[in-house]
Amino acid sequence: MGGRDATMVLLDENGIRCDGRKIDEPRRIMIRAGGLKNADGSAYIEFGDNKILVGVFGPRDVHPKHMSNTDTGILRVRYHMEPFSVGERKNPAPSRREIEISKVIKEALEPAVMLEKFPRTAVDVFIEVLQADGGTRCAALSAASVALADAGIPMRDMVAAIASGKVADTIILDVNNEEDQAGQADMPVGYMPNLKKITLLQLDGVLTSEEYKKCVTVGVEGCKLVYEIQKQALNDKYFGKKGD
Amino acid sequence: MGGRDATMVLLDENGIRCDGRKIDEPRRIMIRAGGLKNADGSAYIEFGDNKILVGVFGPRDVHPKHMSNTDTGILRVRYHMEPFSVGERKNPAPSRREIEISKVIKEALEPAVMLEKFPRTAVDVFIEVLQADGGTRCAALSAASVALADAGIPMRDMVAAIASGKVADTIILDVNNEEDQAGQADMPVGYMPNLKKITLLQLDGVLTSEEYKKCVTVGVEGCKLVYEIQKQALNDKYFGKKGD
Amino acid sequence: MGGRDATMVLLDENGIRCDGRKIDEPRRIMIRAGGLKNADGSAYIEFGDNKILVGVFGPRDVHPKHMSNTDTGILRVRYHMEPFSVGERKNPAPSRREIEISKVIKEALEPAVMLEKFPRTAVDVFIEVLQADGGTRCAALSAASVALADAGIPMRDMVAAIASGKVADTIILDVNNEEDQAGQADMPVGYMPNLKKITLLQLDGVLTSEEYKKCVTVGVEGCKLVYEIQKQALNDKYFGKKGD
Amino acid sequence: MASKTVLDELKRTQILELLEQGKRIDGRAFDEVRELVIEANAIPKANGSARVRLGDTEVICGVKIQPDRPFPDTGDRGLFICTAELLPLSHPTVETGPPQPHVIELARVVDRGIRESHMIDVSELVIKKDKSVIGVFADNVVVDYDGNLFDACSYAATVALLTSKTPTWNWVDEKPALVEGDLTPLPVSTIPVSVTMAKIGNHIVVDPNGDEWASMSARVTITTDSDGNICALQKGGSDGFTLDEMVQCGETSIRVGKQIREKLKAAQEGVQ
Amino acid sequence: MASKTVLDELKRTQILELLEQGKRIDGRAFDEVRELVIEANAIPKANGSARVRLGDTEVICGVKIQPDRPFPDTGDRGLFICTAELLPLSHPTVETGPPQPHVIELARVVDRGIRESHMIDVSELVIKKDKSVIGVFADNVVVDYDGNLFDACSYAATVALLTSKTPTWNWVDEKPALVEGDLTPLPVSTIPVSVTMAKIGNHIVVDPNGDEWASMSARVTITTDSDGNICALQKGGSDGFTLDEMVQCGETSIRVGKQIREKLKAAQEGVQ
Amino acid sequence: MASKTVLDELKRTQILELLEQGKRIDGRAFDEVRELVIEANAIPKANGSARVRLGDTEVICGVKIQPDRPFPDTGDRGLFICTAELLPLSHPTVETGPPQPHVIELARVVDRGIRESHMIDVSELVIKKDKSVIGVFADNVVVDYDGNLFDACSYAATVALLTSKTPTWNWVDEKPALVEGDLTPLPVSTIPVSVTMAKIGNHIVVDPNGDEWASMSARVTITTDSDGNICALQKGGSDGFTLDEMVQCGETSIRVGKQIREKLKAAQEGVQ
Repeated sequence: MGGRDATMVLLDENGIRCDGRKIDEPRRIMIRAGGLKNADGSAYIEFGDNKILVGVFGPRDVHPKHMSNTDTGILRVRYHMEPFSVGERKNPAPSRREIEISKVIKEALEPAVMLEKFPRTAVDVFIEVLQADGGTRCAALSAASVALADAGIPMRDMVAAIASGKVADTIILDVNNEEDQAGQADMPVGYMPNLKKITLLQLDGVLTSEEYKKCVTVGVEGCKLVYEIQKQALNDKYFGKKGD
Repeated sequence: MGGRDATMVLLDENGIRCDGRKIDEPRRIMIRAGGLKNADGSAYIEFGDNKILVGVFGPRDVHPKHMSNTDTGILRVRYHMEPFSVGERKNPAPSRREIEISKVIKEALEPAVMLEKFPRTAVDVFIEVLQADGGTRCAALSAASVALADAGIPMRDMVAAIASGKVADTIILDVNNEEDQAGQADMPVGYMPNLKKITLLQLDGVLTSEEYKKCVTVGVEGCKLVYEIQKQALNDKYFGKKGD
Repeated sequence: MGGRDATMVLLDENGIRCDGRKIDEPRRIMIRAGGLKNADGSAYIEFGDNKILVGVFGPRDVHPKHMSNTDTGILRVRYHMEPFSVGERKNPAPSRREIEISKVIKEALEPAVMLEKFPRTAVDVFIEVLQADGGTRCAALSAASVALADAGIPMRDMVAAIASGKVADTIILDVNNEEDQAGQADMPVGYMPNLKKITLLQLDGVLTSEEYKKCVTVGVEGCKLVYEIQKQALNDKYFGKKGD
Repeated sequence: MASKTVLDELKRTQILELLEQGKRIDGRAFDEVRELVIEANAIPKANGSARVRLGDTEVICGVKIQPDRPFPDTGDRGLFICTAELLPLSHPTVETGPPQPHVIELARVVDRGIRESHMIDVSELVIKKDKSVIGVFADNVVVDYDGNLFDACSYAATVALLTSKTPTWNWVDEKPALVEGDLTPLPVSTIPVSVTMAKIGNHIVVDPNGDEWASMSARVTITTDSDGNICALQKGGSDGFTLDEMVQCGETSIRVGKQIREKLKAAQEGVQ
Repeated sequence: MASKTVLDELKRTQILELLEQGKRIDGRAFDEVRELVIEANAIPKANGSARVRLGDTEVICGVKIQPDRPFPDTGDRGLFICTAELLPLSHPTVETGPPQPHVIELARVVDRGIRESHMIDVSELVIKKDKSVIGVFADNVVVDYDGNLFDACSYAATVALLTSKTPTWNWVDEKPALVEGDLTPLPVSTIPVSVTMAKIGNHIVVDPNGDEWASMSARVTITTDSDGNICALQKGGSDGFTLDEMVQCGETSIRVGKQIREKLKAAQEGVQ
Repeated sequence: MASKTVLDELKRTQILELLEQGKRIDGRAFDEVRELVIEANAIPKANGSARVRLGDTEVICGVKIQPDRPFPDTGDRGLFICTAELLPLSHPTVETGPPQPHVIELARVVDRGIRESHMIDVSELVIKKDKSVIGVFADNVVVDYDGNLFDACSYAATVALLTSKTPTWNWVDEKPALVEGDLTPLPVSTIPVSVTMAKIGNHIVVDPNGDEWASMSARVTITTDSDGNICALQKGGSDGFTLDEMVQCGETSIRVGKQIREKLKAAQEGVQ
């Protein structure tokens, strides 16, 4: 990002963004709980043009044994992009970026999952990015929470996630791909609305102290919107009219 | 093979092929049973210009233990080409092609070996292609059968192998390297003559339904020729005049 | 080294070398015992412009268990160069050269360490080349001996090391980087002065039988000089005035 | 998918007993393929794509088309590469890490079936001879496993290729330069269809599901082209076939392949 | 550094009890950084270097500057890459082999903090547009571990970059040609400072040492630039922060960052 | 080959007792090399090759000669690379997978022995300076193991190189173009011979067989050239040599090397 491109009009005089959204308006979000036959739990999210599938297995035995913990269960997360999910074909081998995001998402989910109820076992979360469009880690984290709930894993809360950011000197909600490339800052936020805890936070880009404060606040508010959609997805599957 | 070269005269008006053979004539085949000191069994084959060495170890313990099977022995096969065995020097790391051929040969040998007699153990077959000239997998499979017999592994039958194929719209026996490159189809066949079972079959190239039938049949007949040479090799070592 | 460059004046008419040294004069050598907090023993050496850090852990348990030996302890050595230690940035992955040198240093240290006193355990020696200037393996070996002593590992003797070599048809002591590149032969020597045993010896470059004899002898004599500096380093730490 | 437990053994016995009575465990005829649901263009940002559900086996294929360097000896031809991967969410036994032999075989058999049919005319995929060609990458990912990945991946890749839109590149300043908006279909000459048959006891069934896959002793995958010719074949598994069985499998693959080909065409036409 | 033993638990209890009384285990104030000792130019043959001791954590950074090929789409910019490695002599639990996720995160967070501050103006690091650019590699190696590697590596890399001398290359005969003796500083526009804070119980402490690191439930690393702006942030650990805590951490990072920045400048000036 | 069992211990005791009586376990004199059988041109399709049997140790070396890119700083020289691999059929303890340190050492010592003798004049192996040079790859594979791989591989590589036929390439259209039929020998200036000696107890024996290899405490491999000079040396094993022993080993290597060199020459002449 050393050298962001500023030629694109990211925000017009009416406060309308390059994809027609208002500054506090998220992209279209659709979450479906379930869907996979073999996984113990699963979810599918479309978040703007992001398309992400999450499968959960567990709690299950850990091999090799010495990787397990006698006091608590462990959470394992793999974030993975398909070769065809991005502009130029991605090499199938896991990149350093994917390994870091896997770790960040794992640590964002851990506060939500009651791992202490499953000593010696592991819960595996497999995230597959089918189509990427900026903000995959937030969309993935939101879907992973639903997939864990779908798998019946006891949870304290769900983690909802969305990015805030800065374009044209304005703090906005839900940074899309063009805004991430050409904008001034991108701040992915993961938040547990019931427990009022930020469990994922990253920032790339320059913010003043005041902007930083506003950016976190906008992100947290955005997470509350996502949270409602997550709950609806579970509702639709378990109590809804449309059978899945 | 998308784009076979058709400039070479693969079959002349007298039915003679580019290396002087008739359409149903195999290349020169020489098999020697034994030869290696450390291996439990071994064989060496020259099949046209192919030169292949096979060593067998086992039945022996499996490490790690969990790879073994309490009900039956397991067969492990490694097909490997030396860096100097082909036209351009081959990278020493195992290629995807070598991994696939290892698996195909393993599954071609399994029906022949009485693995149920050696529960919890493994038999290892190591195939080393010293010089390649088209048809290495068939030559390797034929030699591996002899090496397994030389190691005293109980067998139901031996697998004999040879490729049939199509050049100049004619079904032929024993495809050589030029015919594989410039011809129309290559069909490696592995066959157990006593049990009358095809245990290896692959095809690259286009055949009509009738040609397909003929090609399989020609391949099976060719395997019977190879089988005689395999038996002779064992005969020479164990009952023959020339001591080895 | 096929093609050594001979344009540089490596030895002038007064017997003075390209860096001002006499033919039997080593570069400046400074060894410090200890220095690292977490390692069980450590040493730092500056040998000319070489800067090398060595840390020792152990005796400690071996994982996986089957790598241990019920009769004796094992010594494990890793020689590793930092990316910034050489002229062109080095790829961080271990090179074949580093793996070979690790083995050579390990075998040079083994005769000095009373491994039989620590059955089932391992002593780990980690060598980090921070800045390289020709002769790293000898400097590393000398520092490793001090680090082992600093860790309190029982030893029969220390191994001192230095390279002899041939430039301008003359046998010299302590080959520097330019002499290694442009000279005629480089012979790293590791020696235990009390036990009178050569434990490391390598040679690249052409020597007559007589030169060979002289070169080994010069190297062994040089090791005795290094040995005094090693002893002084331990003396300084354990009995010296300056506390470390 | 390789482990054999007591439950597997019981299932296998049940499957065999039913086959003796001429029945399959899910009620299909021996030569009947499971329900095949195809969603073309499932990944709109890829150059081509398809999501295929064959029974409960589900595969997504995305095609990427981009300039690439030719191989040294084939500077007059584009590249075609087809891969396959089992995602770990597709089954509890799938492991991450370097691909295992059975996954390598899967990818290579799917690739060869399409390649040997000459479906894609790679001679038309040249930007500048010897310098730059067009690479076509068809990557399959398995998202749900219930047997017979060979055919599911093959159908997904074929539909993804049939519906792919290829950009145009000119050769400008010793580099390929994208011509905006100029999209054409891939040069397709035939539609390959792979048909996999499993041998269980002495019976041969088409399109084995997961339970049948675990119970079979051998299998064969045969690919046919639009002319009804056989263009690729791969035998697998730890048993053999008789010559007659192999000949019969060839005929079955032609007959069943014809039915499937109509479905692939329909999926292609659905997005045009 | 990840294993939890009974001793770790006792230490954790002790740390928590002290924090309840407003005290840290090593006597520091909650927002107090450990003693910071910086030796610039520790590796004279590198283009730039620094040895940094932050309490008992010690890191060496060496900078290598050399011609490189640009990425295809950014032929008008040089390369900046910052890495980090835990040497096995830095702690008994460090393993050799491919880098583990926590080391990859360390390297990427240190890299991003410097990159996002736009410290190095990579647009000035071009030898020949699209053909050859200057690559700047800042490689950190950890030689002694006592917690908070993020900040120690960041300071080491920053000082190594501040004191780097860049050779000059001309474009001659389609190759970069070194101009002997012509050394200039890197084009530096700001000095980024990373400040890491750990949450232990409900307390937040700056620059956690090894014992505190093992006891924390969550952490955040915030990088600020010379203008006092925040330019990078990374939350880690298995717990969360409240919104208020996060805002407060931002303010702390600006205040503490200012103090550290003076020390980095002093180290730079010491070698000039 | 590294595991020590009770049987190994008994064998070691027996070997030592015999050595005390001036005898070796297979009846050889201390400085006597095992029977050396050399078949040059064993792999006719390679550019050069040899199969060498040294006692019951058997090695095959194939040489491939092909155009390659030069290293950036040595555009006026061809490449020479010699490798060695232990095939798993050579001994029950050999494992497949990435090469272990002792195999890497084997390859590097064999390579250095030939390289440092300047056997191949790489300055003659240039097609177009800085653009294209000739690469000579001598790959050894061990097919049967009975100790002393250093010498067996070295002899196989040397004979393979001595009997190699090099094609000719011209520089046409910025590419190397093969000149059909124009084959010449490699530019050879000397014949290096490696001699390996093992220390068992206080005795030093030449060309240790497998049992002696397992019983030795240290070893040294010394390579001499046609002028009787020493050009490479590698000490190995977990013990040391006295200065006198090392000097003596040097003399032995010259004397024994001379005998072996005649056999390598004979093998070369046998195929001409």
